[in-house]
Amino acid sequence: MISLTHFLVVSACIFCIGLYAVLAKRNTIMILVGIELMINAAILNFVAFGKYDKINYGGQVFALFAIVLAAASVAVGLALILNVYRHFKTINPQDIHELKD
Amino acid sequence: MLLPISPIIASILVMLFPLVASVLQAMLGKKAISGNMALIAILGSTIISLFGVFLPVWNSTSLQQKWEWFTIGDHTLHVGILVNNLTALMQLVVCVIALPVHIYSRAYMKGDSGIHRYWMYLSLFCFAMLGLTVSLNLLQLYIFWELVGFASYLLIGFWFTKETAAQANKKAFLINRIGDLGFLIGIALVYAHCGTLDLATLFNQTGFFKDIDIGLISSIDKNATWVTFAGLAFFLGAMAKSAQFPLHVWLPDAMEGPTSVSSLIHAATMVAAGVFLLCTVFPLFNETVLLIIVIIGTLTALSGALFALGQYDIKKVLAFSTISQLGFMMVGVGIGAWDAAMFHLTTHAFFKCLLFLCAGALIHEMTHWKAKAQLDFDPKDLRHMGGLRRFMPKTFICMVIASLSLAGFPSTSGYLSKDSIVITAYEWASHLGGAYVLIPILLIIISILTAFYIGRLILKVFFGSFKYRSHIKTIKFHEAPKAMLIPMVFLAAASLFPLFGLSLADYHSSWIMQTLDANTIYPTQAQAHLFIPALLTGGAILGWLVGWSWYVKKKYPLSENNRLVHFANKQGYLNEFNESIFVKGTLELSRILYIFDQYMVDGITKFFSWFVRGLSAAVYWFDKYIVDGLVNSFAQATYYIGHLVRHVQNGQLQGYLGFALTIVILGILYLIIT
Amino acid sequence: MNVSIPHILDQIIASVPLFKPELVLIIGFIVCIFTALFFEKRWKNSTFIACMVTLAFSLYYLIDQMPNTGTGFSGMWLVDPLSTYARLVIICSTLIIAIFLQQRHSKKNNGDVYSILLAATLGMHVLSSTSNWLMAFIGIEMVSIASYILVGYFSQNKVQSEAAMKYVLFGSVCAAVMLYGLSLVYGLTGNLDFQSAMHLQGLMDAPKAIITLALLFIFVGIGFKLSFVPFHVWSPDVYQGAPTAITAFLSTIPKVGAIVLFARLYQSWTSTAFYFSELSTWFIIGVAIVTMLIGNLAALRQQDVKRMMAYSSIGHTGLLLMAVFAYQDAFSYLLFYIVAYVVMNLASFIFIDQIEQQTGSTSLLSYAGLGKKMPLLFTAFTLVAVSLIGIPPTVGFVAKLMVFTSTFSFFQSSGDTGVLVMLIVGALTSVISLFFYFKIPLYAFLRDTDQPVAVKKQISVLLCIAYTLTILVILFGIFPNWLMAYLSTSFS
Amino acid sequence: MTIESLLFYAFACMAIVSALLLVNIRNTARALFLLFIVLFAMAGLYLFALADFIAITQILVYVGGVLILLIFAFMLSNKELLNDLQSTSKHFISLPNWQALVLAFAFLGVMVYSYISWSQHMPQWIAQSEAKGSIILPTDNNIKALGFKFMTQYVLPFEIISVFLMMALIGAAHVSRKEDDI
Amino acid sequence: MGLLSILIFLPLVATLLILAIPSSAKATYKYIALCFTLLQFGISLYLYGNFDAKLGGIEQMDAYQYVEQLAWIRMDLGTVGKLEIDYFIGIDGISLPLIVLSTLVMLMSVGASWNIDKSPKGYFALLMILNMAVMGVFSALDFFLFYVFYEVMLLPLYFLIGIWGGARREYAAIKFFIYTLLGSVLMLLVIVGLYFSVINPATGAHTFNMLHMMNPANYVDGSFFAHITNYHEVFGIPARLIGFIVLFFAFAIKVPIVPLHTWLPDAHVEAPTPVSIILAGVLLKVGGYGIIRVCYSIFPDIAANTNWWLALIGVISIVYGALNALAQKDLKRMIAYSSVSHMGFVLLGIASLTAEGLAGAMFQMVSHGFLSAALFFLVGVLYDRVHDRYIYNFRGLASLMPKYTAYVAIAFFASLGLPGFSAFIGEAFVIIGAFNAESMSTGIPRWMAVGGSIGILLSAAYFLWTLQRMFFGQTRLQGGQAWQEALTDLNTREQVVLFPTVALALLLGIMPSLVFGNLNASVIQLIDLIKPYL
Repeated sequence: MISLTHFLVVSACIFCIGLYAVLAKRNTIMILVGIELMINAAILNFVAFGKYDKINYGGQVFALFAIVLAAASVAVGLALILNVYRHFKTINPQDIHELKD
Repeated sequence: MLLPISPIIASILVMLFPLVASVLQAMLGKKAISGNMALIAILGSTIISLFGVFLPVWNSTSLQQKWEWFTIGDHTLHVGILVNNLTALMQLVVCVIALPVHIYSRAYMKGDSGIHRYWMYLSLFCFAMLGLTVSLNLLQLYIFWELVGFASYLLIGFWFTKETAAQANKKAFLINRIGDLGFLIGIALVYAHCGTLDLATLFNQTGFFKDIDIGLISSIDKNATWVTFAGLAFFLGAMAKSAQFPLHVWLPDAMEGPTSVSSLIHAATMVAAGVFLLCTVFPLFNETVLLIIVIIGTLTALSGALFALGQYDIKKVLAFSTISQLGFMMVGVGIGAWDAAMFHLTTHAFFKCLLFLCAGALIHEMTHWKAKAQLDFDPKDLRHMGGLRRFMPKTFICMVIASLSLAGFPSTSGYLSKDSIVITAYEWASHLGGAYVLIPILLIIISILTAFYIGRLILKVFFGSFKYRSHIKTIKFHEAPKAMLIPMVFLAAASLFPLFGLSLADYHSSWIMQTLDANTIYPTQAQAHLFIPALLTGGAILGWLVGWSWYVKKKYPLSENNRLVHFANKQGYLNEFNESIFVKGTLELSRILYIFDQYMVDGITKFFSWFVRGLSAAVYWFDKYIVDGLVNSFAQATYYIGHLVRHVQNGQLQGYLGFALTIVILGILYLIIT
Repeated sequence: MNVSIPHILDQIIASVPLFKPELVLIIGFIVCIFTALFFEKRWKNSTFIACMVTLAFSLYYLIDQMPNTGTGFSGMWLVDPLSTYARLVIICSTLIIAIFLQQRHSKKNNGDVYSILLAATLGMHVLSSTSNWLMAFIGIEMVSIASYILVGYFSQNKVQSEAAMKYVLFGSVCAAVMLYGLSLVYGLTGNLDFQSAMHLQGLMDAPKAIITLALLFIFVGIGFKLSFVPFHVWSPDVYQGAPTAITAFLSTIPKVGAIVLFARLYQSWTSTAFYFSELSTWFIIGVAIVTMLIGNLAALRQQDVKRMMAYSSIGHTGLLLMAVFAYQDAFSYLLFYIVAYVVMNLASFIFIDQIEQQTGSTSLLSYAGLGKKMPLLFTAFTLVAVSLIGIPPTVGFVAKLMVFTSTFSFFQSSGDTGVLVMLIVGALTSVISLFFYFKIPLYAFLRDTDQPVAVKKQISVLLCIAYTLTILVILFGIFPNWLMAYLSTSFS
Repeated sequence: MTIESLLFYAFACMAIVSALLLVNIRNTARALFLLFIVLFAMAGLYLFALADFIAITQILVYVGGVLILLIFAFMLSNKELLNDLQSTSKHFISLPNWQALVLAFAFLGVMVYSYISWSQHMPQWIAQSEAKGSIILPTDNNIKALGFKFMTQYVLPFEIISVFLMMALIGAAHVSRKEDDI
Repeated sequence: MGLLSILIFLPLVATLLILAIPSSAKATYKYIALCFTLLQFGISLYLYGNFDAKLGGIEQMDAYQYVEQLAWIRMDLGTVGKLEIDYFIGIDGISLPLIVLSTLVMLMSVGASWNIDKSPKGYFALLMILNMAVMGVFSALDFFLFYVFYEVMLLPLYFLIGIWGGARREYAAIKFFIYTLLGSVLMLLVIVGLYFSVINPATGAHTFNMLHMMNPANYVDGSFFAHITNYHEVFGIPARLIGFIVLFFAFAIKVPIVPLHTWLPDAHVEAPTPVSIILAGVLLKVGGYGIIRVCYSIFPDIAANTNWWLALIGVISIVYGALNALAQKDLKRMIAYSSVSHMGFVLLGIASLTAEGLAGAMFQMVSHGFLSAALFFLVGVLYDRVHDRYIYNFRGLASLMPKYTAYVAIAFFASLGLPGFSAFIGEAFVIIGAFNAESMSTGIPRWMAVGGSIGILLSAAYFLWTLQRMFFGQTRLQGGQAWQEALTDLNTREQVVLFPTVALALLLGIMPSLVFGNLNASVIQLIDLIKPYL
């Protein structure tokens, strides 16, 4: 039997890696990838906890919804990134700073 | 009852006539240049004052009437009229002085472009001064008190295009303001402790001033600190108005006004208001305050006399003389002989007014002559005059009478009143003993000095020879016109003793002294009545002789040549030498003191005004850069923080994320650790 | 499967009446997609009309539903007066936004925008009428993604696409973090209904470290939606970059849903005296203070009106948080503040847009001297600005007063110094806000310009709406009880 | 150590290591390939939590949908971009951005610390579920249960998510249209 | 609708009328404004004439006159309780003189606005709104209502200064606004606090009614501003003290006191003449009125304990303002600083807590109201002609403009407290009251009274200096011949505006009972309210 903590630690690792990708990568698509990693970490948590929730299936249901939501947001995000590329000819977030104080 | 109206109504009428005249003239503006209105008003006032107020009231009855003015809290203030010996006398004096001055002014001010203002101001002044005399309420008194100051301001600055006049009236008003503050503080203290400002309630001035211990004031501990302060505050008020040292600096400058104004306001009436005030609130003073009054009075008298010695401007001599005489009156109040002070006030009003009017006549003629002769000199300067008695004999006679009166020559009114002060001072001093004796001694010296400087003036102006003799043949020098001479003659007559009493020498028998008669606690000393007048008269004559030899015979001791001649001619060399050293020393002292006065006392005034200006500039700097600067820098700091906040907003997406998440992790760490 | 299926289905069908307005929205959404596909080419405004009709029907059913309260769909759907009124506000403002979009972006092929708008409205409805984390998260994501799309929808230029990109990435990260936090909360409680006793019990038992982590992660997501500090950074860029109509949308409606959700959450979480309750309380106080300060201070230096309004709405978020903080069981003034806020913001964005149409710029500098040319517009704009500052006799003042009032009553009963500091900061920041709000009349009336601006005289529907809103701002300012009586009678 | 835990560790290691590689690699194409591995490994981990349907969905939706979408997007954003990104990758592994690294480690530290502190003190509801036996067993028919739940208890979110997906679809389609369409 | 309401809302009608009339008929605006202000003045005189001077007011509801009370806002806030806001207006002896003053000053300012030609529509509309707010502030008895009117005053002023002002108008306008708003938002917090501390004894609900706030019996036990027993403390300071200080701060900005005065010179200098008139004539009075009506009446216990400090601030303001005025080279700035000094007397008088001081302070407010209005008008006359106010640029104006000089001299002397004019009564009674304070043991030492009287001296200094510098001497002007021609004497309109103020100054100086009569009962009432705490 794998203890909950195992799952949690793995999810923490994945989450932080995703976080690092979000913060450090100089490529917008990679930022999206990082977000996907973070969402996956959360899903891992949900399913890990969901094992104990047979009555409501809350964890697994939430995990499923999360996957769908993540997919949709990736779709929209990619569309917008493509849009940005059309205007800026780059997807490096550091070069996209028309709007600032 | 000489007039079918009560003295209260009469005294109100006396006040109102000039007010109506003033308002009418203000409304008419330039159309009212004749001064008839003012003249009629003051004539009416004089008549009513004499027959309707003075005669019924004097030595017989005392009346008061009050009307509710307004209520503050539980206290109701009244306005009212108080007619008693003191106020009726004062009112009459003002009227009687004002009338000749009005007549005189018609000639003197003729042709001035601002004459309509002159009459308006003059009437305003008369109203204020007459109102001041009969006020029942201290606050009411204060109002008139300031109003006379205001009228004086207007009149000093009558020729406002003259820079010096504009400066002088400002100075006069400001220095008077200092005194006014004192007065106001005094009022406030009295109000705070007695709850009323009604003179009748305070001092119970129903009849004579003798019963000073009947009113509300009797229930007060006279040695309380506040009484001292209140007394000093009132005295401060009187000091400024009556030009007491060191607040006298405004008076010589005030001579920038027309001479007729100087005679009325700055010699006879307004400046005496301080003395009048002190007499009115006399019961309030305790020993300490009275002593201070004496000291200041003596100091003023001395300094005034000394300064008068060295002046060349005829009006300034008279101005310092006024200061000196006011000092005498103050001493009179201070020693408790306020009756003597009032007496001197009355006599002084006549002869000093006359002196000024004569001086005015001289200046008037000098100016005219100067204009005709197309010369350029200061018509007020003594050094340009001389030998004028031949051209203006009537003026000469009038002026001599006034001068004798000032010098305290027997048979003049001045002799009586001055003696009364000096003798009483002597009695007072001998009663107290010790260093107090210094006061009468000083007073005697001052009297002699007075005789000397007024003699100097007369001699310089009327004797000797006219400086511009060469011109005199082509252009005639006139006697003063009739309109000016009549008032002068009238005043000259009033400067002689008969007006005040039948006795030539005994001031006690004069009617003013008999009626007012302050209760003095010290015994009279018969011998003083003898030797002091003798001393004074003798001194005066001596002074004139010296003056004669110096100014008429041109044996001026300071001139190198003449002194050698003296040295050769006189046997009593030592005597002469001593005298010249003494006299010269006095003169030198006078000069030095005048310089001191100009540069120190007046300098202090100037320094003070400079200091206040500097302070105000500094305060403004502080306000602009520190107070406001603080506000502005606070605003700027807010702005700058706003700027700092914007640093986060650098447009970098990952920067934003990093910022937000850093805060989150810091928050988590903080919360976990605590 | 111990519960019989027919029974459950009966329950679901019984719940449907509570869901009617949303049902209308869903149907309208589909209709809009079809009209956009098939009729848009022939009849330009067909989608718009469909959208309006949908909203109108939804509004009708909402009003119809007014007295009803209850829960449905196995506790997923919660209808109470708060949610009803919040949805009312949402629908009404969506109507205005729809008109705004139609007026501004009526070119062909833009029909889809209305269906997205309707979807967003649905998302907000979900947010405002649920106490279930699953629904809440779906609602948040729905609103977020609809907003991303709306911002990037027109993408006419660089800034718009940049704004959309920043928005989507920042939002997704925040959503991911929140999701992670939700997973932890789920782990702690085993229950997704944050009002349920089991949920609270789980939170009470949890150790400090993990609960801190979970709660703060959740607040990240909500913070993004409400744009309070430090999750406000996206909003100036996005507000500035987005088309004005969309900015008007962003600054008002999503906040309504989010604040209602947050209010419910806060209410249930602070009903106990455990660590997580204190944490929430301190969090909200601290964040409210910092948000008010930062929002108003940063706005001082702005030269772009839209950007300035972004900071202004950040500042108002602080006040909204204060309202939430003081929200105990009477939320009428929370709603009042929301209404006031929505009315003011919509009006000001319409004004900004109108000026932008005339001058082609949203820079404050371009406002110089316009006051004389458009006196009515700028007078109204100034009145709205006055209301935003919170000066009587405007609705902004009454709203602020009520927030202060309720916060003060809280302070008086608790004596907590932090609350007092919050009050004082709230008061002081409204002074600071004066500086930047009054730049508008300052430039418009007090400055003169060299360049003559040709102003076209036109009466547009939008302006009429804006003027109506301005009148409302004043009317509700003088007679707040007209609105308040309406809001509160149904609660008592 | 049972086979189960060994497998778990293997999947966990695979996920973490490839995720690490993923974020440190320069080449985007390779990174996306690594993502595939990560997601696959994650799906494996879900299985250990007895969430078989989730695992399948993960592979279907993510690997079959999202990843393909990402690669498409990557391809669509034209060739210059590809070259641009590749040309900068002088090194196989890029140097980390230290602030991001610090932040990520801080988060990791806090999370791991709190999980470990939590492990002594598992939530009551889990214990109650264990006691009541209401935990999912490997033998349970998860898919059926889920399907039932979706149509009953979770019918509302299910409905709404359909609208949501539709909206996302339309929106994404609209936004990614070519410029000349707009 | 009572007379008082008509008085308040007449200007609103005027505003609507002005807005309704198209700009082509812009000449009518000023006549409309004039008509309405005249009407208002008439109403205020009627109020004055029918005022029962025996009724005290202050905290006694039934002693107020022309009272109107309507339920305005009733809101149920759940646990917070019911919000009870009334449209509650009425006047007592404190507000009556100020209302009459305000209508007069408004009339003057309309008279001074005759030559406004820069968008007159907006100008007169704003002026009328300001007018309404001012009337409202002086008659409101509900704190909420008071606050609403108080704030509404700001906006028109901001625009009046900002649009029709001088060169640095933006700075001045925003500075004015910020200062006042800073005070008022903090005041809002105290209002809220008071609201929670006070209940209406009749209904048991919390209330904004100021009169209820003045009665200690209405305070809820243990509430934030509860009376002496079991009071709250914030940072170790009693809550009531804080409340008092905050309210005082808000009103002190308006008065203004040093060091919160710096908005005043800027606002005055930049404001157009009519606005300066209103600022000096009415708005500063709002501060003094607020201190009496709000600070002192609601917090009598604190007032009795803090009056030493207040008096000190008053004295500092007097001397500091006067010194600043002395240093000014801009005529308008000088008068602005003189306002600071003169309003210091108001504070000193109020702080003296004696009937004399309080009545003097009220009198000083009234007197300063129209005198400063006259002064600013006179500056405006000069500025209209040559667009310069620099004192050193003028010399010997008396020969050139004799009537003008006469008015200036009268106004100056009246302001510097020449007896016979109204300012004297005010200042003298403030000083007397301050002296009296020691006898009444209200805690004001005498040196403060003396310090205050130094202000009288200094005021004479700067006024006389200006008079001498600008008007006396030989005519010498910076602008040469052009100025000489431009500087014509007063015209009829200007005289019509000026004469009544001068006459009034004289009238009130001679018959102060015109003001004191109606004031006295209220002042005694206020003293009685405070006395128990001394």
